[in-house]
Amino acid sequence: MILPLDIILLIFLVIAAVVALKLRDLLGAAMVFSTYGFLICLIWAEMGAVDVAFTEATVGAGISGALMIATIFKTARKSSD
Amino acid sequence: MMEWIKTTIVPHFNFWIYVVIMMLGLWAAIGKNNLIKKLIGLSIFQTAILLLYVSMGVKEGASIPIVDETMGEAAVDFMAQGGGAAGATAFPINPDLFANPLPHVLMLTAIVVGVATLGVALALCQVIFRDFGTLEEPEILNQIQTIQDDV
Amino acid sequence: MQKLFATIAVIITGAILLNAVEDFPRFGDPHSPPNSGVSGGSVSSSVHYLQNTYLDTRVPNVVTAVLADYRGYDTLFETAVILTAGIAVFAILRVVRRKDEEESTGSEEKACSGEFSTSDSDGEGRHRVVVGTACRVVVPLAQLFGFYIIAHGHPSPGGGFQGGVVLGTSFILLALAGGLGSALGRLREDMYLRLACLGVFIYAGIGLLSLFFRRNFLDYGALSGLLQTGGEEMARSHGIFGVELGVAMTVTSVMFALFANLSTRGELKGGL
Amino acid sequence: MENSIQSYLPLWACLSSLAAVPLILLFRRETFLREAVTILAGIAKLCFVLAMLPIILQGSMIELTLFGGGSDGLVPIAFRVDGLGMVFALVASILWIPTSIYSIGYMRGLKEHSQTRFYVFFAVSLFATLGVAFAGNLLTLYVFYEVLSLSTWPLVTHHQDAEARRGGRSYLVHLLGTSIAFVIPAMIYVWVKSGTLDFGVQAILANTDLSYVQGLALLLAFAFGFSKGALMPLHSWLPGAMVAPTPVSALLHAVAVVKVGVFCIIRTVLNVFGMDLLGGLGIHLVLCWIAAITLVAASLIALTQDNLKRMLAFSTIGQLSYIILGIALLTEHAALGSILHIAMHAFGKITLFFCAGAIFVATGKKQISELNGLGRRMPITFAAFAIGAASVTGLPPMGGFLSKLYLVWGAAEAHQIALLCAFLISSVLNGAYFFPVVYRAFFLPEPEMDAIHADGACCVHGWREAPLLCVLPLAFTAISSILLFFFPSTFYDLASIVLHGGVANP
Amino acid sequence: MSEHLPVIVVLAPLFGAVIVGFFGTRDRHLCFPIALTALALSFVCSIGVVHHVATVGAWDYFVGGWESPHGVGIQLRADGVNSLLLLAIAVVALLALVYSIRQDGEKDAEKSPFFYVLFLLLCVGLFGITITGDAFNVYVLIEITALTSYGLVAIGSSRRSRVAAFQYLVIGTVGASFYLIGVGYLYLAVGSLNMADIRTILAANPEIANSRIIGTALVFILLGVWTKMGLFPLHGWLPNAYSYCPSGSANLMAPLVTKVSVYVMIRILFGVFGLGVITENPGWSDLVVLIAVGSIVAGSVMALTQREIKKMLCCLIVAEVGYMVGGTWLGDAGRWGLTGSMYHILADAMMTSCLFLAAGVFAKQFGATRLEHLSGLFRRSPWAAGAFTLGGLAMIGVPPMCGFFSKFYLIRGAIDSGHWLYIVALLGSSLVNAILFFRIFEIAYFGEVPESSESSEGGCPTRGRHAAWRTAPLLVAAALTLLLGIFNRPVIDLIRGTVVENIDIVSMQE
Repeated sequence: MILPLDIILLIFLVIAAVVALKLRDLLGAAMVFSTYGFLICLIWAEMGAVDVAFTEATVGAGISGALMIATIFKTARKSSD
Repeated sequence: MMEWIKTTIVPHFNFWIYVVIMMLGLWAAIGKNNLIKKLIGLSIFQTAILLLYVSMGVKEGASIPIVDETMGEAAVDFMAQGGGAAGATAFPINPDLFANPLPHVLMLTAIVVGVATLGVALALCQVIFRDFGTLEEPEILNQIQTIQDDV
Repeated sequence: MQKLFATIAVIITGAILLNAVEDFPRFGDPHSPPNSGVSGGSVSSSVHYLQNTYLDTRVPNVVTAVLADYRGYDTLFETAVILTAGIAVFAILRVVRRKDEEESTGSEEKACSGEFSTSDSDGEGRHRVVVGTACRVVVPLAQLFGFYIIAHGHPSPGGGFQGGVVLGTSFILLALAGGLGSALGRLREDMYLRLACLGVFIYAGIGLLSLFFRRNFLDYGALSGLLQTGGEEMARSHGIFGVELGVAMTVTSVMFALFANLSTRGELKGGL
Repeated sequence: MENSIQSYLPLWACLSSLAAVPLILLFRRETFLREAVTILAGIAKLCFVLAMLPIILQGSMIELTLFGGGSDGLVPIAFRVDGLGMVFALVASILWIPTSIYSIGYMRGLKEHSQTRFYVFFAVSLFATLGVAFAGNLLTLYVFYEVLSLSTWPLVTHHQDAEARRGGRSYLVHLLGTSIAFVIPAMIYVWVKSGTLDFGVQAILANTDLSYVQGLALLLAFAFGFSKGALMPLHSWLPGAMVAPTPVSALLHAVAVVKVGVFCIIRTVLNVFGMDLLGGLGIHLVLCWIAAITLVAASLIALTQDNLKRMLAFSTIGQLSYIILGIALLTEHAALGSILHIAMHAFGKITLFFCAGAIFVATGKKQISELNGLGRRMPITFAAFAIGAASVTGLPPMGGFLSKLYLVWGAAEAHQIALLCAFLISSVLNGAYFFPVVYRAFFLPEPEMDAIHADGACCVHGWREAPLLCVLPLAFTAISSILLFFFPSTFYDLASIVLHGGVANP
Repeated sequence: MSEHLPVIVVLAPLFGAVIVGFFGTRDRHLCFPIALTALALSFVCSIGVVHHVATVGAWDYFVGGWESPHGVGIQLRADGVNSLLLLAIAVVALLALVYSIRQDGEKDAEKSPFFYVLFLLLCVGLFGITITGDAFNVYVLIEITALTSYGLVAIGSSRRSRVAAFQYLVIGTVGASFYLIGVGYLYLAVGSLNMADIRTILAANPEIANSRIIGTALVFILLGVWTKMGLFPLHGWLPNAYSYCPSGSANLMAPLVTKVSVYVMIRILFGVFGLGVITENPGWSDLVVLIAVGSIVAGSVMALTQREIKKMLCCLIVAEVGYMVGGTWLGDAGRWGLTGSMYHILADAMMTSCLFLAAGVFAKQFGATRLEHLSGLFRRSPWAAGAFTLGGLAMIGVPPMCGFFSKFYLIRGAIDSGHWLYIVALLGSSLVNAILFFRIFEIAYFGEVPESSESSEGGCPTRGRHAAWRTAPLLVAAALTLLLGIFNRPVIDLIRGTVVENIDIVSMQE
C-alpha cells in the first residue's frame, strides 16, 4: 500500500467515473469506462490485491469495454443525457 | 474543520471515496434515461463495492497474499520429521506481512458476477433496440403505453 | 422526476453509509476485525488461511487456494453464474436460423478454418493485412499466455478466471481481425456452448468424486488414493488445478459467446 | 360426566356425506343412482349419529383428536360430542333424509339444471354442518363454519341469474366478511387470553380476568361474527338467500346454516364464556336486548311481506333470536327452552318451507295473495302448513309449545318482564302472520280459473297436490312436529345433559 | 451417500443443467427427461433432509470437509424451516417443469434446451440460498437466481417482457449489491462470513453488536432482500416482470423467488443478528410492520384495479410479502408471528403455484388472460376451474386451506405484540381477496360462454396434445394446497421446533 499513489489514483477514479457518466457520446463513455477499469485495476495492484487486479485488467478494462462497444455499434451512439 | 478532516476523512479516505463512487453509480443507475448509461452506472456502482471490500483487507506494509515458499517448506519439513501438526506453530507465518486474501477471493467472484450481469444487460439492450428502435427509457415507456400488447 | 427521486435516494443511502464510516477501523490497520478477527468467535479465517494454506494445499498463492478449495463451493456457483450468463444471452439474443442454413455456413466455415482468413465470411472482403498479420503474431501468444496463467495460478497471480478471460479475448481478437467467421471456424457455436457446460461439469464432477470416498463434497484430499499423490496436500493441489481448468473452459467459451452474440446482434454473421 | 370415550364415530358421521360426493359425481348421468346415493348417505349418517346417541344419553362424551399430540399448546382439529352437539346433529341428520327425498321431487318437478352440482354441494354442506356440531374446539368449529358458508354459496346462486348472483354476493359478503373480520380476531384473542381453544367441562374463559369492555367486545364479535345467526343489523343476507331453490331454503335456511349460527352462539355462551362469567360481568343483557329487538322487529317485518318465502325468512330471523335470547338469559329453563327450540323450530319451519316449495312446484305461485282457496286443492300441503305454523307460533299440541313454554318460564325466572313481553308479543305476531295464510287457503274463494286453465297441462280440477316425493316429506315433518310434543324426552334429556351434566328427572 | 443429502439437493439440478446443455442441443427430446430426473432426485433428497431434521435435528454439512476452525470453509445448514422450504421448492419446481413440457419449444425449438438449462440453474440458486449457512454464498446464489430470472423473463414473446426484464435487472442488481454491502459491513465489523460464527461473535461482544457498522449492515441487507422480494416501496418491478414472462417461467419464479428472499431475511435476522434486533428495538419493528402494512394495502389496492389475471396475482404477491415481512417483525414473545411467516412461506408457495399454473392453463388453452375472457370458462374446463377455486380460497384464507392457518398464527402473534393495524390490514386484505376471487368465480362459473370462443377453442392446436401435462400439475398443486392446510400440524410442529428451541442457541459449534 502506497498512500500518495492511492490518493491520486482514487481522485482520478472519481474523475473517470464522472466523465464516463457525463459524456453524451456513448462510444466515448465506453472508452472512458474502460479507462476507469484500468485505473481501478491499478488501485487493486497498489493495494496488494494482485489476483483481483489481474481479473479487473482482463474483465473490467478488456472484456466489459469490448462488449459495451459492440453493443453501441449495434444500437445507438448518442445519449440524451 | 481541519481537525475533523484529519480524524475522520484521512484514516478512512478509501471508504469515503468508495461511498462517493457508489453514489455516482447508483444515481446513474436509477436516474439516467439511456439504458447504456444506466449500465455504466451500475458497473461503477458494483466496482465501488469491490473498493469497499478490498480496502478492508489492506494491511499497512503488507505484501501480496502469496506466502513465502521457503517458510512454508520449512514447516513442511518440520512436520515430515515428526514435528506433527505443530509445524504451523513452529514456523509461524506472520499474517501481518500479507494482505488479507479473503476479500480478494470474494471480489473475484463479484467481478465475474458483474461482467455476467453486464453481458445479459447488454443483450437485453440490443433486443430492446431491435423492438423499439431506441435506448431512451422515456421513449420506450411511451411506446409501451401506446402500442397494443402483442402477446 | 426520476432524477429527483434518484438524487434523494442517493443522498439518503450515502448519508447512511458515511455515518457508519466513522466507526470503521483505520484504513490499513493490520489488526482490524477482518484482518485478525475479534474475540468470541472462531479463529479469524483470513489468519488461518495465511498460516495454513501452504500446509494444507501446497499452494503458495493463498487467493487461489481459498478460491478453489476453502471456498470452492462459492467458486463453483460463480462458474455457474458465468454459464448462466452465456446461456441467458443466447436465449435472449440469439436469432436462430434454419437447420439447413446453419449447416451450409458451418461447412463453409470449416473449409476456411484451416488457414487464417483475411476476409469476412459474409464476403465484404475488407483487407486487413496489417491487422491480420499482427493478429497472427499476437493471438498465439495470447493463447499461450492464457494457458500459462491457468497453469501458473498456484505460485503466482492468476488462475482459471484470468486465464479463461485471456483465452476468450484471443478468440475475440481473432473475430475483430478476421471477422467473426474465422473465429467461429475455430470455436463453433455448439462447441463453445458444450465447452461451457463441460467446464462446470468438470468442476462439479471433481467435487463429486470425493463423495465416493465417503468424504464431503469438494474435499479434494479424498482423491489422494486416486491420483497416487502420497499425501492429501498434493491431492488438494491437483484438485485445485483440475477445478481451475474447468473454470477456464467455461470462462473462455462464455466470454467468446458473449462477444459473438453481442457483436452480431445474435445472428453470428458478419461482425462489427 | 367426565368420562369420555375415544371413538371415530363422529368422524365417520361427518365423512359419510362427504364420501357420497365422488359417487354422486360418478353417477352424474344416472339420475336414479345419484339420488339413491344421496339418500343412502343420509341414512348412513343418521345411523352413525344414532349409534352415538345412547352413549351421550348415558352422560358420557365422545372425543377424537386428529393431528394432535404436539407440544406447546397448538390447536388440533378435534371432535367432541356432547349433548348440545348431539341435539343439533340429530336434528340435521334426521331432516336430511326427508329433504333429500323432497329435493328429488322438487328438482325433477321443475326440471332444474345442474342437479348434480346441487346434490354435491348439498352433501358437502351436511358434512360441514355435522362438523360444526361435533367440533371439539373453537378452531375446528370455525373451520367447518367456513366450509359451510362456501359450500352453500353455489346452492344459493343455483339459478345463476342476476338476482341469484346478487343474493349470493350479499350472502358471501355477510357470512365471509363477518366471520373473517370478527370471529378470527375474537377467536385468536381468546386463545391468547386463555392459551387454549378446547371446549371442556369448564368454559374457556372461566378463569380469566376479562374486563367488562373486553368481554362485551368479544361477545359481540362472536354474536355478530357468526352472522348465520342473523342478529338484526346483519340479517339481510337471509331474505336475499331465498332466491335459492326451496329445498335449499328448507334445509339450509331452516336447519343447517342458520342453526349453525345460533349453535355457534350457544357454544360461545356456554363453552367459551360460561354462564357464570357472563352473568358476573352482566354483559349477557346486551345480547338479550339485541335479540329481543331482532325478534320483535323481524316479526313485524314478516307481517308486511307478500312473498311467502320472504315471510318465512323473516319469521326465521325472529325464531333464531328466540334461541339466542333464551340462551342469553342465562337461566336454566330459558337455556333448556332455547336448546329445545333448535329442534322444535327446525321441524316446524322445514315443514313450512316444504309447503312453500310444494305450492310452487304444483302451481308456480310465490305470493301469499295468490293462495286464495288453494287449500281445498292441496289439503295435505296446507294441513301440514297449518301444523307447522302452529308449532312455530307455539300452540299446543305442537312441539313448539314446549320450547316456548320453557323460554317464557326462563324469562320469568330471570325477572326480565320486558323480555318476557317480547316473547309474548312476538308469539302473537307469529300467529298474526301465519294464520292469514291458512285462512286464505282454506276459507277464501278461489280466483277465476282462466289463468290456470291457460297453463294447459297441469290444469285438472280437484286435487292437485305436488308430486308424491314432495308431499311425503312434508307430511312426515308435520307429523313429527306433533309427535315431538308428546315424546320430547330424547331432546329434553340431551338438553338437560348440557345444563346439568346428567339426565335430569323432571 | 445418504450423509451428503444436503449438498446433493443443490447439485442434482446443477448437473442436470450442464447435462441438458451438453446433450440437449443435439437431441432436444432428452431435455425434459434429464431435467425431470434431476429435479426428482432433488425432491427425494429433500424428503430425506426433512426426515433427518424431523427425527434427528438440525443438520450441518461442511463443504470440502473444512469443519474446523469454524468459518474457514462453507457450511450448509438444514433445520426445521429450510428443509421444508427445500421440499416446497422441489415440489413447485417439479410441477412447473411438468407444466412447461415442450411448450416453449414449439415456437423457438432451438432455444428450448436453454430454457431447461436456465430453469434448472434457477432451481440451483433457490435450493442453494435456502440451505447455505454462509452470508457471502447467499450473494453468489442470489445472483444465479437473478441472472436466470432475467433470462427467463426476457424470453417472453411480448415486447414488454424485455423492458420488464431490463428494469428487473437494474433493480435486482442494485438490490443484490445492497445485500453485498451489508455483508461487507458485517465482515468489516466481525471478520467472519459464517452465519453461525457471526451470531456467536455478536452475542459475545455487545459493543460490536450495538455499533453503527452493524446497524448499517442490517439496514442494507434488509434493503437488499426487500428489493428482491418486492416489498412495498420497492415493488415496482415485480408485477411487470412476472406477468410478461412466459407462463412456464412464471410458474417457477412467482411462487418461489420472492419466498426465498423472505426466507433469507428470516435467516439473516435470526441466524445472524439474533431476534433481539426485533424485540429490543420496538420502534424499528413498528416501522417495519408499518411498511409491511403498506405493502399489504398497496398490493390489495393494486390488485383490485387490475383486469389481467396474471397481473392481479402478481399484485397479490406484493400483499403476501407484506404478510410475511410483517409477521417476522412482530416480535411477540411466543414467536407466533415468526411461525406464521414461515408457514406462510410454504403455504404461499403452494397456493401461488396453484394459481399461476391455473392462469397458465387458462391462457394457453382458452387464450383467457383478462377477467372478461373468463366468462363461462369454468364450465368448459371444470378441473382447472376447481383447482383455481381451491387456490383462490386458500388465498382468501378459508379453512381448511393452508392460507387460513398461516393467518391464524400471524394474527396470534400480532395480538400478542399489540400490532392492531397489522391485524386490520390482514383481515382487510383477506376481504379484498374474497372480493377479487369471488368476482372471478362469478364471471367464470355463471358468465355466458361467448359464441366466438367456441370456434377458437376448436382451432387451438395445443389443446389436445399437452392439455393433460398442463392440467395434471395444476391438480397436484391444488391438492397440496388443501393437504398442507389439513395436515398443518406436523409442519407447524417442525417449524416451532426450530423457531422456539434453536433460535436462542447462540453457538452452533462444538
